[in-house]
Amino acid sequence: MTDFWQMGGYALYVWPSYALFLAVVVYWLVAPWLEVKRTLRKMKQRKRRQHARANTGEQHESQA
Amino acid sequence: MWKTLKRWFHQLGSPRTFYRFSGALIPWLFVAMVITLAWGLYQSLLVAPTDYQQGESYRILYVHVPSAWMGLFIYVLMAVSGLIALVWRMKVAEMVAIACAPIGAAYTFVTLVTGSLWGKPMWGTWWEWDARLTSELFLLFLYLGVMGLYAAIEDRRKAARAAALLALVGVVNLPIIHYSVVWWNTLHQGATVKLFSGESHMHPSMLKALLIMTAATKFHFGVALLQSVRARILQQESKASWVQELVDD
Amino acid sequence: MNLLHILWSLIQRDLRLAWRSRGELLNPVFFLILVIALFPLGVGPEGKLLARIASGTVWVAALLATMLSLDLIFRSDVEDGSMEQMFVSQTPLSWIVLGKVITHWLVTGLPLVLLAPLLAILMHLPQPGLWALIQSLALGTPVLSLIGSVGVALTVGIRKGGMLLSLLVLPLYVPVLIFGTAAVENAIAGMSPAGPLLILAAMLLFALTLAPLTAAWALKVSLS
Amino acid sequence: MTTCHFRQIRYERDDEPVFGTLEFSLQPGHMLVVEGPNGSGKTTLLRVVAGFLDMAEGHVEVEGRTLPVRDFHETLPLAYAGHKPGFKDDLTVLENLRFLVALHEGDTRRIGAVLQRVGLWGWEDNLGRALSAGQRKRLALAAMLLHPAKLWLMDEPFANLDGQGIALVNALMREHLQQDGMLMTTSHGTFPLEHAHMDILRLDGGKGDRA
Repeated sequence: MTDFWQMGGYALYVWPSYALFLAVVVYWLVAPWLEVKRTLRKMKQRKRRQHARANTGEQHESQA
Repeated sequence: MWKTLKRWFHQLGSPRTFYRFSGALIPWLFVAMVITLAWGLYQSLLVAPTDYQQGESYRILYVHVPSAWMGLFIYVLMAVSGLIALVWRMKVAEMVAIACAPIGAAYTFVTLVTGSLWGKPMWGTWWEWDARLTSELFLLFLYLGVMGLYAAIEDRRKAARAAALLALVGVVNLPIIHYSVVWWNTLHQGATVKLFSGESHMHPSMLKALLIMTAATKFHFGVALLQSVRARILQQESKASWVQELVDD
Repeated sequence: MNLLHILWSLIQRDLRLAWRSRGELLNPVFFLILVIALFPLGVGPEGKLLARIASGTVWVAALLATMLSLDLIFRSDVEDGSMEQMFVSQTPLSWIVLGKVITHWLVTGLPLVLLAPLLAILMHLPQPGLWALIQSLALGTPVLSLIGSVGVALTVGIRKGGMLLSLLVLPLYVPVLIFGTAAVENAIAGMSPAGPLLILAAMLLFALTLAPLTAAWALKVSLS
Repeated sequence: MTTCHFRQIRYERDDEPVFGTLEFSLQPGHMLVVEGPNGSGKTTLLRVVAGFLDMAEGHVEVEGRTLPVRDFHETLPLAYAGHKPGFKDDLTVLENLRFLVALHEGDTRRIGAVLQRVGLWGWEDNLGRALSAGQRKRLALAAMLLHPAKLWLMDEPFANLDGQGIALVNALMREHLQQDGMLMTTSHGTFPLEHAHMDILRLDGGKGDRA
């Protein structure tokens, strides 16, 4: 099994290549997904703040 | 047939339909990607035989070549959706074009690094002005140009249209740059050793591994692109009523 | 709708304007000589080595000189509202862009071509290469102006667009550089430079037809 | 030249509507004044009609044809006098006018008469930069007169002008209207002169303004 890890002596080249490839793949799966969740969460917060402001009767407050 | 395609095309143009449609598609693409990626890695690392010339280091090909194809494929897709955005003034097409750029740049960057890692044992240097690596480098510059232009203009819609136009100019120049570099390369050093062993005479199981990995990158791009566009739709359509409803439930 | 008359009056106007601020007019030329002069300092004065890199150096310097002066094409007209008058006129915008590119070439490209003999001397360029250098620059510099006009049209609306412009434009200059230097190398090696020169001519026609239209479109997008 | 009806004109910058959906029309011999506080989009609306902003939405009916508002400027010769001067500081008055006449295919023989009309006679050889603010406005007016335009778009036509200048602008407007020309101007102050056929389009910086 060990010679699999050695990659015929080229381990120093093959593994970093695969690592970089997988890192990019994973990043581009996670980052956009988080972006969507973060945007939704931010909008929820803004909505909740607007409701809170509306309920406390501060009518003159301009819509943020 | 043409009528339904046209209707479908315009329907997809509306951010709301695109958001729902992509939402349904992403899970399937994700599953397909996981399967093909696992299978591809298994094939390329374990099943595919050792290359009689380069030994094990040729296995880098299974990440290098698919990434190179993706870098090119995404640029062309970016230019096409840019053209749609410019001609039909479709907001979604603008977002698709702009979302393509960073993903394409990432794949091109992977191609460059894996190319240099693959070339090191063979050429003894980290960078060789080999025709394909050089044109990959300029492809990366074209991507950086589009992303830089988009970031430099304040108004989102105007920035997207300017970047889309630059992508069009880029895609027209892409083959010109590529073949000039290839021609220039043969002029200066004569044909360097063929870095990428041609797909045609590859051992069948090598070719299979390569194709599976390519499929995996296509599925991955699908998920990444659709998700990025969904994020942009939410940000840019935050005022729209359907987005507010989305936020409520 | 006498387009040629409009084109000529535009070029005449821009040339007069350029003459009025001729102080900056010579900047590209000084820049070019300065860049060329740096190479012997960096690489060493031996003629043999300089000759080897002569064509490449002259061409890269010409590329940079053209690019640095691209801002002249639209910047001042956009800032004082003249571009608005040109938008509103019935003259097709691509025709106006063509006029401006011609002026830009006359003001910066042509001097580079006329300067080639001096640069060849500075870089110890072998004698057979000189005529090919002049021909390649004569064909290549207009292409640089044409492609550059698209890039500068895209960045004219941006305040600090300078660096970005080079990122957009230099990759597109690669083919011109490759075939420009190739023509000179062929001539030096005793072969006929016709091949690369014809390709440069083809690029010129390609850019002549497409660049004004694209730059006009880009202006509409970036100034809206 | 028939009336041009503008329908559902909208313009967004950074996804913020600059003005709501507008409905207005330009009639030969009539003048449309766009009024409203600063930042209500008066200049933007003028630039939309001039065709500078090709992201504008809405359409216009001209001579029975309906076309997107961004293509309106191709249907008729129009002149635009905005905040920016529109001529070069390094060229003399004459050189500037000679170029603008060539650009708009006007008639160079009329330059002398027009210079007299706007009160710049004798200033032909001065550089643009040497002119006062009022004179620069008059040079812009001269360019406008030399332009064979059916529709005049004037942004704050009375800015930087003295009493005499204002009278001149009104006279020129009246002549233009009498020759069945169309005119659209913006102004936030009270309008110095009541023209016979004048419609007001109020932009209150809010949503959905009516003509």
